[in-house]
Amino acid sequence: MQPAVEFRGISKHFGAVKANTDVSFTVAKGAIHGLVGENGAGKSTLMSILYGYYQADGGDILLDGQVRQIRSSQEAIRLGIGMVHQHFMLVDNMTVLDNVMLGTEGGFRLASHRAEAEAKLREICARYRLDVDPLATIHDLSVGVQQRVEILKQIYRSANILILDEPTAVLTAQETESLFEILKLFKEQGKTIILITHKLQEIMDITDTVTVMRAGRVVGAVETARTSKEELANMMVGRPIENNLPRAPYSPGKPVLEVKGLQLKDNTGVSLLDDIDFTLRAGEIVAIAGVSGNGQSELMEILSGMRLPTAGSADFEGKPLPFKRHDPDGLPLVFRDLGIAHVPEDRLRDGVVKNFSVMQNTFLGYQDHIKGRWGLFDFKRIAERCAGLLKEFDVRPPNPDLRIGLLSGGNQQKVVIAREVLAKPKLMLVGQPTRGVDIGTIEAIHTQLLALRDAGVAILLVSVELEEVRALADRILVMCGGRITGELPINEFDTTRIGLLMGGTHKS
Amino acid sequence: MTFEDLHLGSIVVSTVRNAPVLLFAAMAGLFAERSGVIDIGLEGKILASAFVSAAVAFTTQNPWYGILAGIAVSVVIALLQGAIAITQKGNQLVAGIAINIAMSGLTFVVAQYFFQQGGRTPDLGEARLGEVVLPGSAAVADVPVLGWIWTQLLGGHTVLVYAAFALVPLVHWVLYHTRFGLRLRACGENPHAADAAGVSVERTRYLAMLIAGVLCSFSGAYLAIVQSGFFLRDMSAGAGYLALTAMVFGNWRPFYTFLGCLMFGFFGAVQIQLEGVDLPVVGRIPGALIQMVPYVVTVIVLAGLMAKSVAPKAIGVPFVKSR
Amino acid sequence: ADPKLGIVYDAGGKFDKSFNQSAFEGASRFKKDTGINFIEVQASSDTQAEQVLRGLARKKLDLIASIGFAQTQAVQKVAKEFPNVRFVLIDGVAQGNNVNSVTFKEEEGSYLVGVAGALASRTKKLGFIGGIDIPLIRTFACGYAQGAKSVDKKAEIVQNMVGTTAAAWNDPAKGGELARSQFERGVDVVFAVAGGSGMGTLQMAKEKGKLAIGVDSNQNHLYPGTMLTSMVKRVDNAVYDSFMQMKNGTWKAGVTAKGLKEGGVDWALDANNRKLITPEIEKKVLGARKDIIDGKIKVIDIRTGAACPA
Amino acid sequence: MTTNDLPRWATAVALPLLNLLSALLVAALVIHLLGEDPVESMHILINSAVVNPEGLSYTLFYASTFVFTGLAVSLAMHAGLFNIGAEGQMYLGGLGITIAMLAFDATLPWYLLIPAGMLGAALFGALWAFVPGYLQAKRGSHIVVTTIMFNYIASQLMNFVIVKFLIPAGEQNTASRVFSQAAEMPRLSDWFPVLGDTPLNVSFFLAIIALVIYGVMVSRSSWGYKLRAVGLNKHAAHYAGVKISAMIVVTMLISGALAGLGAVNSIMGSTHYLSLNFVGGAGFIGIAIALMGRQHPVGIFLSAVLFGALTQGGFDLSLEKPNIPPEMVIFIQGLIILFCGAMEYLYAPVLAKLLKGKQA
Ligand SMILES: Nc1ncnc2c1ncn2[C@@H]1O[C@H](COP(=O)(O)OP(=O)(O)OP(=O)(O)O)[C@@H](O)[C@H]1O
Ligand SMILES: Nc1ncnc2c1ncn2[C@@H]1O[C@H](COP(=O)(O)OP(=O)(O)OP(=O)(O)O)[C@@H](O)[C@H]1O
Ligand SMILES: [Mg+2]
Ligand SMILES: [Mg+2]
Repeated sequence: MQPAVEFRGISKHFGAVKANTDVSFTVAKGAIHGLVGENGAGKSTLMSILYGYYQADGGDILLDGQVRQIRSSQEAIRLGIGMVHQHFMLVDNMTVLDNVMLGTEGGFRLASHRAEAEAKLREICARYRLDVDPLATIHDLSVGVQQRVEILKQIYRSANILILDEPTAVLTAQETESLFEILKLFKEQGKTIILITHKLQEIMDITDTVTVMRAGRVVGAVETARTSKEELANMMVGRPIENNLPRAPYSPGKPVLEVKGLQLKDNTGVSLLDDIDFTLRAGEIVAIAGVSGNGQSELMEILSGMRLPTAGSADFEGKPLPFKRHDPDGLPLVFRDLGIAHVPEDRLRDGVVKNFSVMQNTFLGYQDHIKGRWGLFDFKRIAERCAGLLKEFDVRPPNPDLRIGLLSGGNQQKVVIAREVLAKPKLMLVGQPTRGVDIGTIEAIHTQLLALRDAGVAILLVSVELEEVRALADRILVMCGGRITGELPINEFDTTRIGLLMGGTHKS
Repeated sequence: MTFEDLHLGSIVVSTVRNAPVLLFAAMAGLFAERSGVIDIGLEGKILASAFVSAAVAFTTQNPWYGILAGIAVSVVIALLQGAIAITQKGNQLVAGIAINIAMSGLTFVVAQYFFQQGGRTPDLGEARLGEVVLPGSAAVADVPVLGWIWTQLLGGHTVLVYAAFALVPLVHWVLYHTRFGLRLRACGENPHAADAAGVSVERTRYLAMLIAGVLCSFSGAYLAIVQSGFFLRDMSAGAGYLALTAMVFGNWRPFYTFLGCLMFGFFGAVQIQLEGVDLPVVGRIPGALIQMVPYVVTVIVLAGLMAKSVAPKAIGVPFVKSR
Repeated sequence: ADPKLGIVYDAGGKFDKSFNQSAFEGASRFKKDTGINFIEVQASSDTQAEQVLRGLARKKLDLIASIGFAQTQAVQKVAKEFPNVRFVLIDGVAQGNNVNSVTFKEEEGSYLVGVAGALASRTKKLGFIGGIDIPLIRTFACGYAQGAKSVDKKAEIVQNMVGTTAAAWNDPAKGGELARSQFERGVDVVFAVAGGSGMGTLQMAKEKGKLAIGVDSNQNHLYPGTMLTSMVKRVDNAVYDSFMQMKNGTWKAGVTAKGLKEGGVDWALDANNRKLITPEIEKKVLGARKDIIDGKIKVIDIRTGAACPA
Repeated sequence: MTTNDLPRWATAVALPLLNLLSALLVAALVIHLLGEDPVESMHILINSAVVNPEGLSYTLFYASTFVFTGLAVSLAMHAGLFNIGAEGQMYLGGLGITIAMLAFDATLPWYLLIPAGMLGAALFGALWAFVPGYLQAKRGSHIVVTTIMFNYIASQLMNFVIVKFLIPAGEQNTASRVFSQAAEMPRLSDWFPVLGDTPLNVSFFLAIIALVIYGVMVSRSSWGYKLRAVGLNKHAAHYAGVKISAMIVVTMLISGALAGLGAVNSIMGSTHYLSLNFVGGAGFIGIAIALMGRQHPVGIFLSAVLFGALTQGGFDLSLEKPNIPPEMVIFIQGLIILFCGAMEYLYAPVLAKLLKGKQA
């Protein structure tokens, strides 16, 4: 049978960077094909070429055996290619329906086609068991639902080849599962799927074949059934990945953070956090598990001073955290000076200033600590410190003057973590530290966090990845609906039980 | 003169008559900015079209040729702005300001060169647009209230006034109920999403600029051919900036923008009537201070009522394809 | 030898439809009559005024005409530096024994058109539209009001200013709009002292069939039939005379205030408004004119600090 | 448009020069159409703006004001605030000077009087920027709109104040009285007679000092770092502990003070009195300068000098060439902003191709 897609010797460079070098492989019709590789390996670039964003410097793309010139996304769409981007391509202030219709409106007057489109959309939702309200506005929807809208768009356009670039990075286990159900339905209909992910378990679970890329080249193409996670990881990184990182025995010290009756209501009076109580000790990692959107983000924001609670308090080293009355403006600095470091969940929004250089981002939040003579920045010292940091945390490329926006997500994350670690905090708040990060980097980040713990720092970790929770936590708190629904030590780790707690089954 | 002498009717009519200059320009700005292109160059386009339409109307003695020529020039400028913003990916604010400054100088230079009247065109005389007399005006003219409504409020304007008011629902319809409007809004909010959905961001934005050029030209034509009957240097006198203000004030939505324009017109008219009037309590306010009224009111309304205006998210950012 | 002459306009420029333009016309007439050329420059700011005056003085000009009160300080300063160059300052008073300051009694001319306006008005509501609210413009307004009230004590003056920036002199749309608003409030004669903005006023009067009064130069020809008259302020004559005196060697420094008597201001009666000026109006205006010249009527000049009596 | 492929000298020198030349070329074309000799005209322009020492001195005099308004706009821009109100702020700054002078110029010696005037200018400029800043910070009122409104209000207020209170009795000129000699900024021509009798004064050095302080504060101080963080990413700035509201208000205060200080050069350095509309568009030119100078101190300085040169050279041009009205200069200004500011990369592809061709 003809392969659905064939890449023949694709090359692409950006300036001096060779993003793709002589990439060739085929994707069989009706298959789910995995694409894996480190951050910056060239996966997204290759897919962008397939979707018409970039033109390859050399090589051909064949669809159903025919060489095709794909010069724009419009042409790709016409050829039946659909792409779900890692950063959602949705217009925030429009409804689901309008987003789906955009580009395939059907005619000049929307009114005459809207009803039709809505009916079709509802029919699709029913058929694929996608629970989405066509008339909801995007910014009111959770990421998981937004993801579904992206899928809906592709089904609506009856794409035959579906590219998914790290679709599961922001999804919970359940959401991932339901996404995979849909993909399987797709496959049954004979559609072809290319799936990029950093989670090898997902590759094992769902793909038929998998291609591994490294530094712009294809380094392996195998049938999933004939390989293993370890082998894939080895191919990707060029060395085996350690699953069980060494850690000191659990011996928590004195309490660092005591949260007492913390509450948060939004300005319409809806309760976001309710009666949160817990204690965090020196030298332990407490992980908060839960479906995202259940109050974890808000909790982290409050504890880092970015947001004010409506009631309750938190003691840091025995003294209450100085929450202000009305306005959290400036409060994060006060908390940071107390010794609370924070790796924010949304690194691009909160954690870095994209248009600052890497170097300037290495002291975001600590800008008042690096004054030299005259109270001005001592750039020589900063540069030295930065060079050391880039080396120690293996940031690639180790160029301090690059705009950080040009770094891959994983490397941006390394910079943020390095910055917060080097501040020598007493308490570290870490939100989703490895979202969208490749396995090699995950290993590095986990190693850093464990070293911090072993050095006696208290760490509060929020993660939707149970794998990550299992790998790092000493104790697990589960949150649901703004409440803590359960607590268990790591040796009682039990996916089913945690899943139940995450679903709201109360403390047992 | 006393407070009771304020002529409400006259204020309303004056508001209606003054609105088109701002209205056309504000609607033009709306198209440009909802597509993601900042249009601070409204002023320059108004001025250029005012000059060209007056010059051509005078030369041909036909206002319609004037209007057509005004459209052509305004469109050329808008497309130049588009080329800078969309193709060149240059700074849109700079482009707009440059156009305003260049047009302020060029219109004078050219007008002076051709007409030798100090940057003024000769009087248009008969080459102005006539006022529409509604049927039956003569019959109802003397009926109280109704006569006023029929002959002064509704009738007695040029077609451009009706066009300006009809434009508001039309723009609303285009923006929210057509394919083009949907794409336009998407390009202004998240061009990457539009692009990924197969919409050509460039084409949409160029089209928006084209429409902006056409609409803006009416503002200039109204100023020159209807209101004044000639072109005079810098005669736009800040109308472009006020239109922009009305648009920001109206949160980039047609109807609220319309209200913003009317607000300027209304308080402008009130201010005219207040000058030299003995007000209760405060007495007679000096003219210069009375002139502040529309501006002070705008600030108060902005601060008090309509806090937080939300611009289209992608406004002013050149669209560069990448994921 | 022929004298070397220069003229410096202020920010309004020589086409301001107001005193700069009038000065330009006077100088041009002089050139036509004598064949003697003159240098002309526009100074857009007070700093530039000083710069250009000094520049011209260095070129050893014999006489420099500075138009507009904004050049007062500059003239005073540069005149001191160049005692051999002579200056004539229009609309302002500068010290120096090589300076001739020419001011106008705008209030007197305005008084006359006020009389004419009040007589021609049926509603006895008169309009005044000024460019910017400054003493010079207020002087026009006050003289106008005094004249109108002298005809009818109950005559009402509705007064509006176009704006507060330089744009106020170039906003005919606003000038027209103000006139329209005044007409709607019952005004039927309007006096426009607003440069280019006044063009909108005169035109609106024509459109609405109301009467308008022009200013500075004789504007009667613009809209015959609705132009009641014009308050002419003979800046052109002042410049012309000054140049001529220079040529004839009769130029003298000093301060001249040119009123009706000196031919500095007047009302305009010509073929264009002949029909509108009834014999009664003509008689009354000429009577008032004579009384002012004879000193029987004293028109108050508010610039002296006096309050406007009308 | 990528400039990655171009060497630094090309983007920093060659491109701006090409753009400047293009703007002048278009201007030359128009001058030719007006029936004047473009080459001669350009010669006059350049000669009178930079070659002739007196002209250069005027150029730098105008530039001194433009530096201040340019800095005012630039600083606010770093915080993501588009301050269109420099015009009004400078106008009010003039009032600040005037009040200080009317109060003290008979009693204080020059070394106290000049700082007093500067203080007044900064204070009043800051005051006028405070309300828009405060409304933006606390109420989210769009600063573009409020500053435009405040320009109008400033001109009305100043019209009122000057006419009502400041014109000396019996005077025609819409200006305050002339201040005492003690209030005059020392002129550079006192030390360098070659500059001729020009108003270039120590404000020029103040402008340079302001540029240096601005450059150091913005790029080397933690305050400047926070300022830019607010402008680039408010969320990250909040995360970094910046008090955003306070930052906005303070930035606008400083911005307004800088604009206000622009009045020092115009009033205490040249006219020595406050007159109606003395700002004459310097605030708006400040916007163009900030944009063209990329908010970089060197860029601001060069743009300010360029605009100063155009003001001065254009003035002489219209003086010598009767067919070229002063408005021509305004047109050329617009062209330069268009080519150098908005279409900066117009020639980048061509240049890149040329350079590549050479290498290959
Ligand atoms: N627009 C661009 N301009 C310049 N270089 C680019 C661009 N896009 C990608 N690159 C380069 O190409 C390389 C491959 O990037 P790509 O996005 O394809 O990696 P990836 O495999 O998708 O990484 P990740 O797993 O982080 O998503 C990167 O290292 C980067 O340096
Ligand atoms: N304009 C650009 N110039 C140079 N490199 C770029 C550019 N845009 C993206 N890149 C490169 O593309 C790669 C991927 O960038 P992208 O922004 O997609 O991050 P990402 O790896 O997908 O992030 P995440 O961690 O969320 O997966 C990075 O290696 C980055 O260096
Ligand atoms: Mg990628
Ligand atoms: Mg990625």
